[in-house]
Amino acid sequence: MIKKVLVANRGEIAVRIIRSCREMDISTVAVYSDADRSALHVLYADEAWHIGPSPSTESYLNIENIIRTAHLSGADAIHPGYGFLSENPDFSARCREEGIIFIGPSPNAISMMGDKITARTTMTEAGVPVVPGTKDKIESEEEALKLIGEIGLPVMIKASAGGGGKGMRLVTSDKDVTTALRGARSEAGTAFGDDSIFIEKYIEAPHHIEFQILADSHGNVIHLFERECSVQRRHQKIIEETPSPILTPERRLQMGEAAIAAAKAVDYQGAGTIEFIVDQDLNYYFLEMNTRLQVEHPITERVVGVDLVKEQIHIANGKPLQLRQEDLKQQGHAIECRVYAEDPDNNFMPAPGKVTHIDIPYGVGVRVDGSIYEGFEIPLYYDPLIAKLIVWGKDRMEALERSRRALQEFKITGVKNNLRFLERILHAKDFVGGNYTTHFVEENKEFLVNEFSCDNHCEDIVIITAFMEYLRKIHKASPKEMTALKNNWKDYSRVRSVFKL
Amino acid sequence: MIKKVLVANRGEIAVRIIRSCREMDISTVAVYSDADRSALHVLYADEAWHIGPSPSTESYLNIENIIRTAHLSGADAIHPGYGFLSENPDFSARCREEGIIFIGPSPNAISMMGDKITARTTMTEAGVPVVPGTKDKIESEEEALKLIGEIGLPVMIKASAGGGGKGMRLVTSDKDVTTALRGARSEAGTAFGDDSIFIEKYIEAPHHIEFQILADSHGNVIHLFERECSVQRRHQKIIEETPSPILTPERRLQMGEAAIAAAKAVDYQGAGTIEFIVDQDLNYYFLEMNTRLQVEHPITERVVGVDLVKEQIHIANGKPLQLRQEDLKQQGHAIECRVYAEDPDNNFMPAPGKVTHIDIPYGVGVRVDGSIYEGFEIPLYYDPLIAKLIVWGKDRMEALERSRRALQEFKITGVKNNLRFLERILHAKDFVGGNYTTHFVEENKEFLVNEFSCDNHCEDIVIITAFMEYLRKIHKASPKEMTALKNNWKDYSRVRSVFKL
Amino acid sequence: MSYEVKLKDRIAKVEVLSHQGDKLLVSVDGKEYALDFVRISKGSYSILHQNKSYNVELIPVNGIRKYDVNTLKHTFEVEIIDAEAKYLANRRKGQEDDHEAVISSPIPGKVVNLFVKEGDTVKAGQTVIVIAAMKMESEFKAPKAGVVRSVKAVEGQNVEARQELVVIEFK
Amino acid sequence: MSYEVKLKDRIAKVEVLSHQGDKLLVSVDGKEYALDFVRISKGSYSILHQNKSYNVELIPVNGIRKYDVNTLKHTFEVEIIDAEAKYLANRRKGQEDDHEAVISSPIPGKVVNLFVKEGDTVKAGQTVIVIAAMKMESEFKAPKAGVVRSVKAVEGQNVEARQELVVIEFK
Repeated sequence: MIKKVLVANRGEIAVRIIRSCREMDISTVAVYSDADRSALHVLYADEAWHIGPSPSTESYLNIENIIRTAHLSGADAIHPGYGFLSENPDFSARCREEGIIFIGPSPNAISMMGDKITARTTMTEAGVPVVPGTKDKIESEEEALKLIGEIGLPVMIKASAGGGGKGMRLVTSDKDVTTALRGARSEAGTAFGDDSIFIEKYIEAPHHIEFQILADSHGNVIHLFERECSVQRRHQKIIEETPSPILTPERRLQMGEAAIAAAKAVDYQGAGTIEFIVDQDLNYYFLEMNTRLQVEHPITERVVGVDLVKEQIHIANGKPLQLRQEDLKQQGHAIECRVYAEDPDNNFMPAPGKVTHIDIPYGVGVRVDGSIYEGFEIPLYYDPLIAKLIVWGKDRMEALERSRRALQEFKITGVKNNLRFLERILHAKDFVGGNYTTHFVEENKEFLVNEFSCDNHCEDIVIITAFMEYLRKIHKASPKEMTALKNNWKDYSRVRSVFKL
Repeated sequence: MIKKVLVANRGEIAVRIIRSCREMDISTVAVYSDADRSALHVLYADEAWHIGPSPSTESYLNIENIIRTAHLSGADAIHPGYGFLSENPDFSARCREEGIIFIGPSPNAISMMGDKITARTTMTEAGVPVVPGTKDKIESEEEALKLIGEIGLPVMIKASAGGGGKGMRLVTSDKDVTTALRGARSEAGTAFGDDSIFIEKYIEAPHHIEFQILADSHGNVIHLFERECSVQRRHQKIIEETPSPILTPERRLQMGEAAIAAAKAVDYQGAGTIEFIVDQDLNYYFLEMNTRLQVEHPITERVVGVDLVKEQIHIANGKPLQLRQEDLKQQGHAIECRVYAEDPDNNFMPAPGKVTHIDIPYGVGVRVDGSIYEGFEIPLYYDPLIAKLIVWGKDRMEALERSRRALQEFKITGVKNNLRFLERILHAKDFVGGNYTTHFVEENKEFLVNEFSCDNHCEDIVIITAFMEYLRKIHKASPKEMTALKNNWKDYSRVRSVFKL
Repeated sequence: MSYEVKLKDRIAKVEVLSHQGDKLLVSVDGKEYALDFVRISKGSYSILHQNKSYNVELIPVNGIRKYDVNTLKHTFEVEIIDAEAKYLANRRKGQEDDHEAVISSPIPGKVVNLFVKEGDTVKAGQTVIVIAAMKMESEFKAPKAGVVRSVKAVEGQNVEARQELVVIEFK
Repeated sequence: MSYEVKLKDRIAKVEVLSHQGDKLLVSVDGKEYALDFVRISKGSYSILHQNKSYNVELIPVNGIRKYDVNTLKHTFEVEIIDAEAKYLANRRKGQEDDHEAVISSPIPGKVVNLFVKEGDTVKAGQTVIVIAAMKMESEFKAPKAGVVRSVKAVEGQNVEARQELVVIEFK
C-alpha cells in the first residue's frame, strides 16, 4: 500500500493530486525548481525538495534528480501528473527498476501508444477505426486513384516530404482528382525533390471527442464516457464539456467499447484517454491515446461521481476496480474552462508576471482548481495554465448559465488572462447551439475578441471610483495639498447648493 | 414569469439566492439595514435598498418597508430566505394582496404548520405518525395509567403548567409508574398550584431526520430524501448529512411517503421540510414542518442534483415540477458543516467583529457558501452563521475524509469561530461510526473541545516565524535599532561558526 | 539578543544565530533550527525544515507584537514579549482579583434561564445562567465552587454587553 | 479642481461637487451623479447610484495614478491624468514612429512557423510568424500592409524576449 507519494509535477495538477492524497492519508512530497520555491504545490505538500534550476529540462524533466529525491524522501510511489515525464516510457521503466511504484501505465503501453505508426497498426488490428488513408508513400497515379476510390471524397493529398502546406491539395469533387494529384506531385517534386504523396480521408467538420478509461491490474477495463474537446486554438484545448452535445446514446456505446478495446490492445493499466476525431455523421476515428491523467479530467469526475486520482492510486496499489461499467451513469452536465495567463488582445501571448488580486467564484455547482495566489509571480518557464473552472448543471443549459455566472465573478488581476475570452465563448451562438467543430475559435474570431458592452453609467462609476481613490492617496501622501482640495470642495458645494439624497 | 426578485433576507442565504437568480437571468434587489451597508448581499445584488435601522424588528422584519421597497424597485416577487419573515403568514398574505409573488407557501399552509396543535391534529388525520401521548391535561391517576399502558414505556410525565424541569418525571420501568405519577402531580401542585399533567412517549436516543419536499401548484408533490441533523448544540444544528447513516431503504420510502402526505394535508406549495424524530428502532414521529428553505438545503442539492432555489422560482411561476419521484436518486454522500462566528472556548458565545483573513478550501467535491470577506465587520444584530462548507464524496467515508481535508484548509481570522470544533466532530468516534443521536455533542463534550496536537517542531516553527515578522517590522519602523541588531547577529555568527545548509 | 515569545501557556526563548539570504539558523529554548525561510507575500511565509514544508500565515493583532497564526493544520495566538509587554503583564498581575467571579456577556442578549438566586451554593462547572444572543444560546458556568453574592439578571429580560449578571464569591 | 481620467480611448473630465459622509456628488463630462459612496475595505468600494449596486475593486498599477479595475461584470484599466502623466504622454507622442512595425516576442520562445522572407509584400492582418512560448503558440500579424524589410528569425530556432524578429515597412 502506497504511503508516501512524490508528485513529479507543478502547478494546479500537483496541488490537485496532493489534495486527494491528503484525503487518503498519504504523505506527499513536492519537488521544485529554482523558479518554484514559492509555488503553491511547495506550500501545500507535506515535504518539498529542490530538484534543479528553472528550465524544466534541468528539473521537472530530470529523471536522475527525481529518482534520487524519491529515495531520499522515502517516497514509495511517484505520480507524474500530466506533461513533463508523464508519457516518458524511460521514466516509467526507471521507477520500476528502482522499486518505486509509477502511478501510470507500463513502459511498453506508453511506448506503443507514443509511436503514431505502431499505435495506428495496433488499433487497426484491435478493430478500432482509424482515419482512412495510407501512411505508405504512393508513387503512381493509378495507385492513388484506386485508393481515393476506396476512401471516398473528400480526401487530403499530402507530400510525403512535406511541410508548411506545400504539395497539399484538398479534393472534394471527382472531376478535380486528376488535376489535384498532378498538381500536388509536381509541387512536391519542385519543393522537396520527392514527388511521392500520402492520401488521407479529409474530415471536413471535425469534432475532437475523447473517452476516459480506467484499467486495473486484473484485466478489468471500464470507460467513464466522453469529453467533447473541440474548442481549441492552435491545437490547445480551451473549453471541454461532457456529455458531448452531438453524440447519440448508440454512438456513445460504440465509442466506449472501442476505447476499451484500444486500452486492452496495449494491456493498459491506470487512467488513460482515447482521443477520437468525429465527423458530422458521427463517424469516429482513433487519433491517439494519452497514457496519463488529462487536464480536463475533472468534468468526468463531476458527472460520473469519481475521484480519478484516487482511482489511479487504487490501481497502482494493485486493487481491482470497484466501479462496474453497468453502474456508471452520466449525471447532468459539466463544463471546464481553462484559465491561461495569456493576452487575447496580443496574439494570445503568454503573460507571466505577478498576480495582484483574485476573485474566485463560489456557490452551487462550481469547482475551481488552481495554483496561484495573491502575490504569486507566474514564472515564464512553464505552461501558462493557472486555473480551471469546472461547473456542473443538471443539464447543458444550466451548466452553461452557471459557467457564465461563475466566469463573470472570476477575476485575476496583475497578469493578462483569458477570462473574458472564455466568457465570450459561452455566449457564442455556435457554442450555445452545441454543434461546434475544431474550427470554432477560428470561425468566431471576431465575436470572441469583442468586449461586453458596459451597463449604462458603469464606465462613469468606474472613473469616479478610481478618481476618488487617487484623491484619497494624494491626501495620505500630502495632507497639505488635500486641505486645499477640501476647501475647494466646500466652495463648490456652497455655490451649487448642498446635495442631499 | 418572474423578472425581478427582492430578497428579503441577508447573509449567506441572500447571496446564495441571488446567485441562482443571476443564472436564470432574473434581476435581484437586496435590502439592507444600517448595519449591513457593506454586507456581501448588498455588494452582489443588482440593486440595493435601505429598509431601516439595524435591529431586525425595524428592518428585515418590517413588512411595510419591504413591501414598499418591492413596489419602488419594481420587483414582481419576494424570496424570504429562511428565518426573518419566511414563516410569517401575514407576510405571505400581504404579498398576495399587493400583487407580489411570494416565493413560498400560502398563508394558510404556513399558519396550519406554524401552530403546533393544529399541525399535530392535521398530521394525525393524514396518517402521519406523531409522538404518542396527549396534549390534553390528565386529571386522574386511572386515566394516566390507562394512557401509559397504551403508549408503552418509557414515558415522560410533564406538569401542564410546568417549566424549568419541575413536575417532570421520566418513567422507564413498570414498578415506578405509580410513584412517579404521584410525585409529579404533588410537585406540580406545590410549584404551580395545578396538579394536572401531560404524558408523552419518551424517545431515549432520538435522531433528528428531516425530509425535503417540493410541491407545485398542480398538485404534484415529491420528496428529495432525508437529511440527518442530529448533531446539535442547544437545538442549534451544527453538522448535517445525507443520506442518514441509520435509515434503511424501506424506512426511507415510508418516511418519504409520510412527508408527501404531510405536505398534501396542508395543500402545500413550494419547497418545505418535514422534520421527524426517530428512535433507535427507526420508529419515526412528525415533529414539525419548516415551510421554507432550510439552512442545510445544499446537501440535498448535491446528492439529488438539483438547485432548490431555482425549483422554488419555477413553482412560484406556476410551472409543473420537471422532476419525477421515480427518477430521483441519492448519488453519493454529502456533509454540511455550519461555520459560526462563536467562541467554543467561551460558552459558544457569538463573536461579532472584523474578519482579517480568510483561507477557503477548494478542489473536488467542495462547495462553500458564505457571506464574509476580508475586512468585513460581522454585525452583532443577527445570526452568527457566516459560512457553510458542503462536501460531497462517493460514499460516507470519502465525504468524511474530504470534509476533514477541507476544514483543515479553512481558516477565518480576526473573529472567533467554530472551525476547529467542527473538525473535532469529524474525528469523534460516535460521528465516524454514524450512529449518533441529538445527545452527541453533550456526550462528547470533552473530546470536542480538545485541541489537535501539533506536529513535532510545528510550535517552534510558528514561534520563529512570528518572531522574524516582528523583527522585520521593528526594522521597518526604526532602521537604527535594526542596524544594531544586525551587528549583533554578525557577532553571533562569528562566534558560532557560519552555518550552511 | 534573545527574546521571549508566548504561545499558549509556553514562553519560549528565541535567538537568531545567523541569517543569510533564505538560510536562517535560529534557536528556540536552546534547540537549533536550520531553515529555508522565505517570505512569499504579505504576512505569509514558507519554511522548509529538513524538507518538511510549513506554510505560516501571520495576521497582526493590534500592532506588531501579537499575531493570529495559521499553519495548514493549526491555528495559534502568538505574542512577542518585549519590554512593554513585560511591564503590562506585571501591572496586570498586581491587579488580579481571584476571590470572586463576575459573570457577564460580551455582547447584548436575553436571559433564557437563570438557575441561581442570591445565597445559592454553586459547584465548579455548574451552569449559572443561559444567555441568547445573535440567535444562539450560551451557557455560563461557575469557574470555581462558591456562593452567589448577587444576581442582577431576570429570566426573559434583555441584558447589555458587559453588564454584571451574577457575582460568585469563591469559598 | 477638475481632473482628466482615461478609460480605454475615452478621456473624461471629473469634478467632485460635494462630499459629505457617504454622500458624494460628482460630475463626469458634465453629467452629475449623486452617489452613496462607501469604502468597504482596502481598494474596494460599494457605490449605490439610484439604488443600482456597483462593487468596484481597484488594484493599483505602479503608484497611485493607474488602476486595474473590476466591477461584477467588467474589467478596466483606468489612468488619472495629472501633470506628470500629461508631460509623459506629450514626450511619448514626439517619439512615436509610425512608418514601420518591429515584430518581437515579449517573452522567450521558439519560432514554429515563419511565413515571410525579406522583400515579401504583406497585407494588413496577415500572419507573419508563429512563436511558441510557455507551451502555447502565438500568431503575430502585420498591423498594416507593407513590405518585409528584414527577417532575423529562423524556423525552429529559439528567440529571446524583445529580440527583433521581423521588420515590416508600411507602404
